[in-house]
Amino acid sequence: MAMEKMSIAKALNESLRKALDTDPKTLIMGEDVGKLGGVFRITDGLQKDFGEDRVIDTPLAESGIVGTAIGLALRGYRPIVEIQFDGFVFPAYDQIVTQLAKMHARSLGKIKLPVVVRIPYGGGIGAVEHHSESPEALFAHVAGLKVVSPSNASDAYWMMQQAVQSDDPVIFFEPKRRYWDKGEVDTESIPGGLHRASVARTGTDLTLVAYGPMVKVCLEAAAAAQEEGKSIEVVDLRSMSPIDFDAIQASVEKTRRLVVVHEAPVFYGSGAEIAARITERCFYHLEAPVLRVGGYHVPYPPARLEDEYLPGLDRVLDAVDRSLAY
Amino acid sequence: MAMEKMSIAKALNESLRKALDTDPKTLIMGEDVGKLGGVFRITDGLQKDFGEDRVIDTPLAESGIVGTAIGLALRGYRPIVEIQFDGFVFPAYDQIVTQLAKMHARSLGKIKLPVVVRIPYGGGIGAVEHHSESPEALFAHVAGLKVVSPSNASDAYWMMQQAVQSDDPVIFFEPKRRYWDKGEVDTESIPGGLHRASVARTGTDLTLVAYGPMVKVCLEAAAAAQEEGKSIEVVDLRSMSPIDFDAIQASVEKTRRLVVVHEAPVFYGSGAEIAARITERCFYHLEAPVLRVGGYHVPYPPARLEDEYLPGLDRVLDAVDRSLAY
Amino acid sequence: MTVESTAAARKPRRSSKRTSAAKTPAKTPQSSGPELVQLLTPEGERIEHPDYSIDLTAEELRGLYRDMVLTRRFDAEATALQRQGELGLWASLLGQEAAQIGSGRALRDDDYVFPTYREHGVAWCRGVDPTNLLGMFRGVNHGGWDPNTNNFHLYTIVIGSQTLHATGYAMGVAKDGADSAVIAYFGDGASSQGDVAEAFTFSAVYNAPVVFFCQNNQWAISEPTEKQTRVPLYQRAQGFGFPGVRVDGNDVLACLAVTRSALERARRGEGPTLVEAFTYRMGAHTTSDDPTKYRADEERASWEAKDPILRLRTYLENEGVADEAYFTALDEESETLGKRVREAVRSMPQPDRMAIFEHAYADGSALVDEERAQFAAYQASFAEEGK
Amino acid sequence: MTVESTAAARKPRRSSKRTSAAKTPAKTPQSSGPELVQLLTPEGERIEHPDYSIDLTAEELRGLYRDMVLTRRFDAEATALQRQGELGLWASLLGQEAAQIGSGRALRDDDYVFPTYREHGVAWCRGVDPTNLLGMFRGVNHGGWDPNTNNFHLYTIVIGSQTLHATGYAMGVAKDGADSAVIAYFGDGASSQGDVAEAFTFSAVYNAPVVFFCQNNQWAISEPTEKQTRVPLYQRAQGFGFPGVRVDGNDVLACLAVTRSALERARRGEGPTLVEAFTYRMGAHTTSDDPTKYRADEERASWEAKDPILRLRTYLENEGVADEAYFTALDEESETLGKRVREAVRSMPQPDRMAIFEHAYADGSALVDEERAQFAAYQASFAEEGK
Ligand SMILES: Cc1ncc(C[n+]2csc(CCOP(=O)(O)OP(=O)(O)O)c2C)c(N)n1
Ligand SMILES: Cc1ncc(C[n+]2csc(CCOP(=O)(O)OP(=O)(O)O)c2C)c(N)n1
Ligand SMILES: [Mg+2]
Ligand SMILES: [Mg+2]
Repeated sequence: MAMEKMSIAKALNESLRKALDTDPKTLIMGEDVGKLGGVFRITDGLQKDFGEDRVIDTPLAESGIVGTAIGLALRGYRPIVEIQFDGFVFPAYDQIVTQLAKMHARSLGKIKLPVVVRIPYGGGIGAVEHHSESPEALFAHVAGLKVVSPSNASDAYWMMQQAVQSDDPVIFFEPKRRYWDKGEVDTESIPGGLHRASVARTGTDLTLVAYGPMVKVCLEAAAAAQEEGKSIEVVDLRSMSPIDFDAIQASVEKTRRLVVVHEAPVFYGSGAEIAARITERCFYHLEAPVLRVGGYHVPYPPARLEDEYLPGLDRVLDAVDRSLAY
Repeated sequence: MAMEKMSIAKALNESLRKALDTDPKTLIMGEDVGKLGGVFRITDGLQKDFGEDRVIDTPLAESGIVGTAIGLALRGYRPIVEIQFDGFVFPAYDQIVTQLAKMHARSLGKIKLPVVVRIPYGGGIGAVEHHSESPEALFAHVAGLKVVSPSNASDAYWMMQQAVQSDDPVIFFEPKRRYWDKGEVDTESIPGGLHRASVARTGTDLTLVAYGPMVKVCLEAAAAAQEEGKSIEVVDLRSMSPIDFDAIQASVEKTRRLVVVHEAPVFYGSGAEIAARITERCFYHLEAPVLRVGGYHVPYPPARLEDEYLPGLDRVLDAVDRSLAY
Repeated sequence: MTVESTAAARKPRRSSKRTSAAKTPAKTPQSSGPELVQLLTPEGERIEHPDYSIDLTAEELRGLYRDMVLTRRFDAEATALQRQGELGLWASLLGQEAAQIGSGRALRDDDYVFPTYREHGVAWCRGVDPTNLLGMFRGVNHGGWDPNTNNFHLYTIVIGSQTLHATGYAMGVAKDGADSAVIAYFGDGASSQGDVAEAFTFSAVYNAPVVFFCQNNQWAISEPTEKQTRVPLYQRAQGFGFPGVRVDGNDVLACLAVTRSALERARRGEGPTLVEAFTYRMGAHTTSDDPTKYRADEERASWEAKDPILRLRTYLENEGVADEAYFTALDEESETLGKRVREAVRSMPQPDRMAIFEHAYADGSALVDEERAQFAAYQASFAEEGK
Repeated sequence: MTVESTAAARKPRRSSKRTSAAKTPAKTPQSSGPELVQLLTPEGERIEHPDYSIDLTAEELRGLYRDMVLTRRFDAEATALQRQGELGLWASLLGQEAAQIGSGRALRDDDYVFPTYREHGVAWCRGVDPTNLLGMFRGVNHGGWDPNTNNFHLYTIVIGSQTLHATGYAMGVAKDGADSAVIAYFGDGASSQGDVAEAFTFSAVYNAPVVFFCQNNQWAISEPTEKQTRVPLYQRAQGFGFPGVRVDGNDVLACLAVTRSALERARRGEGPTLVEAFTYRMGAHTTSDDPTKYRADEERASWEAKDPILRLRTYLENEGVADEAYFTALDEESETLGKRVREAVRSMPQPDRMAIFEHAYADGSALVDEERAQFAAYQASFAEEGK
């Protein structure tokens, strides 16, 4: 066993390093991923060790990055693409949605595109516009893509390994404000499937479902609720597409109450899909409607207002109380 | 009163003509909208009558079309943009999501962008790939946009008038396979607000919610159910963002059962948002979980399979039966 | 220092009424002239060009002729099949045979092709069975061939996207140290897409072995080339740092020579080239289109005199490279092809409904599995009901 | 005919090992040389250029100097404020003062500007109160000024997008029959974005009165210009059918002259021009960036000798256009500006939390209204609890 305490950023870096080391066909591409190591230093040192041919600084054009990654994948490479910030993935949206997502199906399975698109996402870092968004639903709705997000260092390490090994394109959302949070990583044994949810805390009175940056908030909310005698189960979704509904259902059949928490706007967000499907699956089990805590239907606000905008402990607990009041 | 029977295509054409006639600042822009009148002939004859300066054939570049429309709106124009098919809106997605949607908010209300983006959408016309998609959820999730779709000629006429008059950007989804369906249009009196749902058929046992091309299917399903003694209410949503939840709630409080129908994939689709919110609002009224009928989580299939893929009468009735069985 | 474009002489007149100036951008120069590489005139006369020479055997010449004739025959059959309701749509290449066969025959087996939706002639050169091309137009699939069998990618409908795939593929070729080349086809309309410009940028920066082959057939559905550019398209490459060349797209010899040269340049590690094949879309954009709405008959008529097949036939006849017997045999071969295609299309099976759920994911998906099972159960319910 | 780019002489050597060729695209030529328009040398010497002349009064010259000095002072203050935690981020224009003041002072009041996020000097020329620029960097808003007050659009962060807005705006100007012009700023990195190419295409096709002003400051964060192009950027315009010109971006006189000429061309209805201002980003990309990770100190040092302010000062002194008293007074004015900015930033109020729900829609939204009400009720619940 190789247990090591590291930050999410370091875990990603180590995982990418391992991918480059293991398979000569893996590549890293993106803006500033080379000498700089990316604006978050996730690719730090990789160009130095693997060369400019494997860790590629690209022109400033996201459609070009994803489009050429597709071409490289067609040639047998396994590109890992970095999009610098959530808000800058949209120039590549066409290539992702119309090409990357569909090529396996349209070729009747002849073509596989093992491309990973890494996107640091979410708020909480006091950034300017376009640097704090959570666009995961815009990818999860699209068939052909898989969409995941780790919440801790171990998942960051292993889910990246699994994403790189996946023969399907994976949109890999990295919780940027948690990059420096540390956790234990066992670099030798895989904790679970890429699309399995995991129970981050067990409880009996209510289930909180969250992913990425919101798992921490939910764990804190659960701890706070514990002090008031409420036993909250926290499910870390890990995968927004597909969704591990079985795991959520199992939890809700026990707790009979569900609150879904994400940073993305609630309207048409992942909470809607979870609420709809779990309500269908657990109609006779639910004591309360599935409640959702998330962003509002407004553009992400300026930094000095983000603490008001982002779901925090209090808003989660407020929803917990509302659910328990049914 | 000026009652006239016309197709949806004709109603849109008349409505655009009226917009060009009334306000010299309105413009039509897009690929092939000039002499050809668009591939669906929605802008037929307009360039002839209003000139190349008002009805503008653009270069083949959707980002450029929307991006320059934004610039024209900043200069005081009111551009009505045509995207040739649903599957070709994605090159413009960045301009729509990061620029068009946000500019009013980021300018603290100083800038208004009255741009209408017309998109013929949906399947059922036997087309090749990328010509049959229903991407409305990908726009409805984005704050700053309004997203609507008419289901009949009268709404086509009036909703287009209202969209053009709106000071917010409107994504206007046109149900392409219904273009040639005819209906009465009263060109003198406005039937209702742009974002109001309307009850297309009254009933007492179950509510069907649909929009655009699926309204017709739902009306047919309701008629068929009637023969089996089931009284179905059909709500034509008309606006996918915002959603007239009050109207749906009112219907569901009466019928206690809800099925949402759309062509778009169910996963993360508009049905999820409706199910989640209506379940929250009507938790004690619902006798059955909100059921959803829609596309599967696969790329839109080739034409010879689309009848299997698209929700039709039978699949709607199947869901109706499942709901009533609770 | 100002770099005046070569179009500077044609810049719009100064005008205080600026609206009118804005309405009338300079016209794209038409056809011929010194900037157009031509080796075979419309009259079938063989001419020399200082930069491009070609020396073909009689057999090779006949081969090119045969390719063009069979491609045209296949194309006509597909158009007919659409009219008969056997295909939902067809995008005819009529008039563009020389551009496609010339460039297609310049390729080596290990080269890789990224077509649009109209490259039936290139597909032919690659050895893709023409009946395979019809699946997507019949609506039974989105592309019926394995791209890696003939190094011929699936048709791409989203305009311009494939130029980036080609560039990425070429970057991979270079990484592998191989000396293959890649060719990306696109149209005059496509030249306006941001993706194409990005492909130019990436290919130049990485010096990728790719040839951008633009078939300027003068029209993007109803829009003439003037709506896309005010200078000749081949000039676009220059500002990205690689050469552009305009070739007579109805001259199969010139298309072959120019493409071959560009491919060799790519193989030598000198990076991308843009080839603009100046040609004409003789038919409608697709069978859904009605060109009488937007273009004059005379224009089409003027291009008939430049027909790519006729001029090569004249040359073959004049040079005695092919005789009457050859042409008769070819006619028969054409009819056989037409018949084979007709029969193949008519016997294409209706795909199984469960195929909807296949191939969305390579590694499978729990969600799709669930939907598949529900769909199967739903279908089974009809069987039970005896429907 | 092949159009070889002017970079042809620098094409990579033939190589059988293609990977290495792909790794080393030709280098972008650096600075100066005959292609660079210069009117004032780094040594402060006034020189003539055949195509661009300029004749400024002493007051105008002092004005340009003052603009640059105050802009630099403001920029330094903002950098300091960021270090003090008053701003979340700052994107310094240090080194680019001449490019911005020269082009900014070429504009008429009725012209319209579309900046990126670094055009503090242009904002200054437009009369936008510099403190207004700081709101977004402090995180109190996304842009604190009314674009129509000074015809200066909000800063745009999504690289390249604003070039299309500028083009559309210019199309509108032309439609109105006005003789205003529009200027779009963007960087060397931005030149790779598809949107910029599409802006070139649209502006050329519609002959829109727009000037594309590219500040090539040699870096896009950590990437040198070679990662974006292998030929000088000003050449990009040519293939779209309009002129491109490279100007010494550290020479305020040349920037003024070249931009003025491009704007006049636009006003005359002759369409777009690309101006590449060859300059250098003296500081970090933003205050979050650490350039020591990717560039050598010597490079920056070599550009210090080309400082835009120093060379104009030398010229003013040599020509006797400004005396010691003038410079001293200007120093004082600078300090006053710094102080005013400091105070203004520190006293910017924390925005009200309910502002989150303002302005998402011009016509309002039932959904936002509902969310606003819920949020207000939620906040009120704390008040009740006495929190
Ligand atoms: C992104 C995108 N926008 C619009 C279309 C619709 N469309 C299909 S073909 C076409 C014209 C293409 O013209 P050109 O590139 O000249 O190719 P040609 O058809 O002449 O071969 C258009 C607008 C599309 N397929 N993709
Ligand atoms: C679409 C997009 N992608 C990436 C970024 C992140 N980013 C911000 S500035 C920058 C570099 C810009 O370089 P350049 O255009 O040369 O302008 P400069 O910063 O040098 O003024 C990058 C990559 C962005 N803002 N937008
Ligand atoms: Mg064309
Ligand atoms: Mg730069």
